[in-house]
Amino acid sequence: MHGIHLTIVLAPLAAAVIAGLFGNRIGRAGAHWITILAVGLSFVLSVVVLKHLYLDGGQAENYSLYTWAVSDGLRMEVGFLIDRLTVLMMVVVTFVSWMVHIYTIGYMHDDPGYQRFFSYISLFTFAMLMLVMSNNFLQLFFGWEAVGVVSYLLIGFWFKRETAIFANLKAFLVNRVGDFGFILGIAGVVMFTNSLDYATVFGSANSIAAQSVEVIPGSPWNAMTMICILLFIGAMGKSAQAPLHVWLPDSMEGPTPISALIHAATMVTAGIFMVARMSPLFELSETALAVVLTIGAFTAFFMGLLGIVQNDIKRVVAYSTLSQLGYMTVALGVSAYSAAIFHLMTHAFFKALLFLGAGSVIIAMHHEQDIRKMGGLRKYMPITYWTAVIGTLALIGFPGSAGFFSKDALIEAVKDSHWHETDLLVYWVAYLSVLLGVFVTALYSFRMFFLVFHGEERMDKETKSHLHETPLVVTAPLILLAIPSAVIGWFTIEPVLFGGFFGDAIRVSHEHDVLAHIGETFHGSAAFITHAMQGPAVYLAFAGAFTAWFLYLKRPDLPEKIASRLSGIYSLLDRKYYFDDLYIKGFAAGGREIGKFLWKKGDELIIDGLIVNGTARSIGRFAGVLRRVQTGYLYHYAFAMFFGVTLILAWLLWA
Amino acid sequence: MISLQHYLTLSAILFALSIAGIFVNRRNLILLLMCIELMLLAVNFNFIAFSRYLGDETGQVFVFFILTVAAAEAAIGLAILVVLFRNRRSINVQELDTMKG
Amino acid sequence: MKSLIPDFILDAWMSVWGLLPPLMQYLVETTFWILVVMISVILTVAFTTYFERKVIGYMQGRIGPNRVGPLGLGQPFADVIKLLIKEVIVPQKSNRFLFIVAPLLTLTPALATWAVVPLSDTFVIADIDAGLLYVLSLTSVGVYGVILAGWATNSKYAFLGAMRSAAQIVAYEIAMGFALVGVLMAGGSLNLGVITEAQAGGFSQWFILPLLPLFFVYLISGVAETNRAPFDVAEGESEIVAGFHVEYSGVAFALFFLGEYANIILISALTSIFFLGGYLSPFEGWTFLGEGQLLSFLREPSLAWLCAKICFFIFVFFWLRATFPRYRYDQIMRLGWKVFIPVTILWIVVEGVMAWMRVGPWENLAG
Amino acid sequence: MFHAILFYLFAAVLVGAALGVIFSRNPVHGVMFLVLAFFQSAVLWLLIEAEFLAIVLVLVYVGAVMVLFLFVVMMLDINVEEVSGAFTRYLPLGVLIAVLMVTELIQIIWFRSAGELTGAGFAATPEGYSNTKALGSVLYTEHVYSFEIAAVILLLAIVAAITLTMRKRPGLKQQDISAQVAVRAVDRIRIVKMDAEKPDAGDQS
Repeated sequence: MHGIHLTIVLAPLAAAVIAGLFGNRIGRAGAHWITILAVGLSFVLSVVVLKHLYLDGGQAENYSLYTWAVSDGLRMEVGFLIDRLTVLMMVVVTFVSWMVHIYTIGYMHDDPGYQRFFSYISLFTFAMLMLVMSNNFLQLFFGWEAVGVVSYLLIGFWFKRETAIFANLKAFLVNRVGDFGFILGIAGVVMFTNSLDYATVFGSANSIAAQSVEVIPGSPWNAMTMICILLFIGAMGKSAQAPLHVWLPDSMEGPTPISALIHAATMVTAGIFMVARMSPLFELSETALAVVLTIGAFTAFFMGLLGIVQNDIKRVVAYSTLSQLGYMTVALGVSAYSAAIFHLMTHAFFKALLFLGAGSVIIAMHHEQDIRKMGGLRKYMPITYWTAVIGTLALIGFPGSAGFFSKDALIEAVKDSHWHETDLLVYWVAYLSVLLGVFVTALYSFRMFFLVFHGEERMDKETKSHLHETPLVVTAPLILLAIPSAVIGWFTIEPVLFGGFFGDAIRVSHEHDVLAHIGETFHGSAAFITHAMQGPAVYLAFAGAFTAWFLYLKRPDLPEKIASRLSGIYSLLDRKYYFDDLYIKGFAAGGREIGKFLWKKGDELIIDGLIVNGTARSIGRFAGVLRRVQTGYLYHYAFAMFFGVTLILAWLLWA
Repeated sequence: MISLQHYLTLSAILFALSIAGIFVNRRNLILLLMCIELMLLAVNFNFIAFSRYLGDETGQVFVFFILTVAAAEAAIGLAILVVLFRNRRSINVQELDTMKG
Repeated sequence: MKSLIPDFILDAWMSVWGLLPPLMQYLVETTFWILVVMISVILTVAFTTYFERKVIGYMQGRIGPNRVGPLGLGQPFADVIKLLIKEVIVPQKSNRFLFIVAPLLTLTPALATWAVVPLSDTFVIADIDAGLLYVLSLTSVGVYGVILAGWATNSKYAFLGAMRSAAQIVAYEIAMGFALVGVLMAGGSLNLGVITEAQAGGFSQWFILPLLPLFFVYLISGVAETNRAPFDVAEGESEIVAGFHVEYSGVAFALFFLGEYANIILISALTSIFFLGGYLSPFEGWTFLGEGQLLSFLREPSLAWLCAKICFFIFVFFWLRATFPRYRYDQIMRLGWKVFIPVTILWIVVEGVMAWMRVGPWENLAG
Repeated sequence: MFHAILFYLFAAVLVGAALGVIFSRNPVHGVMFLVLAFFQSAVLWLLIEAEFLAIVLVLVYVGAVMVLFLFVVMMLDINVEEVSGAFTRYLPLGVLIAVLMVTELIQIIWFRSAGELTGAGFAATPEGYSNTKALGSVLYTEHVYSFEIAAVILLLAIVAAITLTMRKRPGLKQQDISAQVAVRAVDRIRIVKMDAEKPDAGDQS
């Protein structure tokens, strides 16, 4: 099995190296063949591992491959922890990645950086696999940063575009904030356990929870709360939770396959995965869970609202991603880790599908991304249209679709969560956010859907004359992704959520175990649908879809009027709650001002002027005086030396 | 009875004499070199006397290395001297002031 | 001995001797033996001059000295007397003190070295551990006489000769030293007596066999050290008249002469000790010739063996002189620096390998 | 007693020789005095049974270093008068510092450390002790790396001294042995093959 694990990880790396370093040698076809084969191999092997663990009842494996360094008892290792949580992520990552690889052939067809692109996404696959397969914090951090680097490279893939450079820098900087928290969290773990290994750390979780730290003197904090919140700050950065979400919409500057792979399906879910992986720690800190829940709820609802006013097709999907990530975080907050991972999985499929669908539209529209200039594409692009239907339905949680199962289970979990007993404020904030979020989701999803595929054709003549369905390499992944988007929920909800699929991989304390509570009334997928029809969520989704139909197909003049009537709210949404302004004009500009002050006054005046040059000048003056002592005659020096020795001796003797 | 102090005193006298020599013969480079050799000899005296006094051979090993280094120093010093003389026709220290600022 | 000296004289001597303090006894005894060795060496020198003239005479088809005494045996004494009564001329612009001291400086080290030479298995004046180093350091001191003589004379010929000689001696001393490194590796000691004993066991055990190249290097370096033909460019009659001793006459010249021949004998003795087992008999352990009294003395180590070996090497010195033309100066230097030193270093490496493989004198090497 | 007499005798000569080194007008005399000083030192070292170093001192210094000095002194045509001008001007200063230093050092040696060093004789060596052997066993075990470095330093000195003083004199005739040995007949003589001269038909007419 170890060989298989290693192959899964290293095949994409090898392909990335070959495609990256010898791209010109092997040509465009060579680059895409080698990477696609490598990632395909990874996928197939991941499925083998899944089968081994799930169907054959194999044991989870935790082993270290290589000890990189041992410092003061702290072992820094490279190792794999392959349990069901990991293997699920592996399958999702490799599958989506594989689809994206294939899709890229069509999407990037004319791009000069073709080989480079394949190298990057293959490298990304490697990094992501390292992240999910790690059995220790160090390797987790490596994968964490590696995916960040590749994300940075890919957002700025078209590095001649100024906006792309701005976006990748923004992503990089915002992620630094999160990573700062993350590495502090890891440092906290090391401080309390002197180990980086998951198993060791989880084993001593209770002892951490029993300790407290005083960062600010006089106010002791629970050590576990501090560690968990710090780790979650890392997750916020990577999974784009408010207020560290600002980079994700801008990252749409990157090529669409990247948006699908990295900024929807895999990398941004790393934070979710990480928190789920750390469930033994988070379970021990009520406060940390409350923070997670609140942040998630906020992101889920308010980021969804932003989606309504966006006009860029990819940005709409991006905001929906933010919102869905918020949903997952909410699930984490109510200790329904399995539900979070389940939603992560289904989301990976349908969001990748939606992105790739958007990409397909963009290809057809000759890289026009504004949905106001589209419309009525249904008859030109039937395959894209139908896959988009499936994706949108899955996203809004239409009964029976993959998204329905995950989202509805999630909402159920929030509704029944233990917060009802412990903290009503948090409970209602979270519950209302996810419920209203359903409406919002349906609204923006169908707004986009209708504007793109239905209604009048608003594009110009030139574009219109060229409209046609995209080639097979583009549509095939759409179809392949549409299938799981439609049906995977039906088959997997039972084992994943209620069948104890994850086993020991996720640890939930008994009083938090909301899923077990729901599981008692679960009687199969069909019954689940029936049950869900009695709740408000489905109707809210329908209401949202209806509203979208009414506003954008029936009365297309209404949105304008509403916008002008509610101009305050509209501009608030349009400016994305002024987060960007706050960051750019506030933090960044303020930072620049501070830097400028330190540069002018601190560096130039004090350090350069006073200390460095001042020292030099005073030494120069002093030396000018001393110079007269230096005659250049050897015997003068010898005389001084011996005279000095004699004096020292005399002082020692007679003083 | 000859004791450690006798040897140390002899060494001190030798050392002081070599210092006086450096001052007195301050213009002749060769004599300067010879005075330095004499100084090293005084140092060696101390090493050997202490080595024998303490019954530890390390001091004598040190003398061995001093002899080695002094031999190297003399060879290079004299080579420099010869080149110097060849170029300037003089070994008067007072005239060797091209580096004087 | 007993039979030669009457008992009462011996008794009287012993009682007087017993009265002396032990330190005085030691001083007297040592001085006595030093005198014995010195006088024998000087006498040997005298007869060596005669020997040289005879040998070269015969090699050149002449008879050699034959007028003074029977077979000309009185010739050395006649020469000595002649030199002693001649006037010592000191050149006017010379450095008078150094001019006088220089010949003494050549002779002294040559004689002083004999202190550590084991003349038989029981007799050596000073049995010191660093004997080999002592030999090396004293031979290196010998160069002072030559240099000072040349410089003090204040003559161009003398000075040139001195410089040549000094450079030559210094050059060959290195090869010599390296050759001796080989010897001390084989002997495992710096003590000449121990080195000699290490060659015990008959001819086959002598160091000349495993150290043959070093033997030749040492012998030839010895010839060069003593400024003998064919390395006698320091004197070089045809070029610089007589080299460093061009202005010397009378007793001063006699001292130089003495020093040169003393050095010849010394080099011969040292060569015998280092490579031919010194006072050891070549027939040691050859019992198959019979255990008889008659032949047993041939198997015993004795002074006679050493003398025989010394005589042989002295003969070699003269033989060389009569046979070879003089080297050119640059050839001498080339031979010393570029041939002998590499050869010795190489052979030291070979010796290291031999010691590692436990062959030759290292058969019984422990560890 | 006997040792003491020898010590004072040789020490006196040593100090005398050192004075000679300093005050001799003639550098050659200075060198000879220095040689004498080294000899005396060697004897003094022998007195405290440091025989190996004593002999090495003679071998290295007297046998090699001082010969080098002598060479240089003799071959450089140093104007003795010029160099030892202003000789006496600095004499008082030099003597003052020397006297001061000796006074101080003697104070330290004899009075300051009286408690620890009074009558500090030298430890008697055990029976069968060989200074050479003891030194060797320390040198080649504990200090073997230092020993290697010393060897490298000497090599460096050789190279440095040669490179400093080496110069190519124009017009100096030198033998190149390898070129002589490697010479071949073809290099010395060129045999030219040519047809015999035929009387030209035109000439006859």
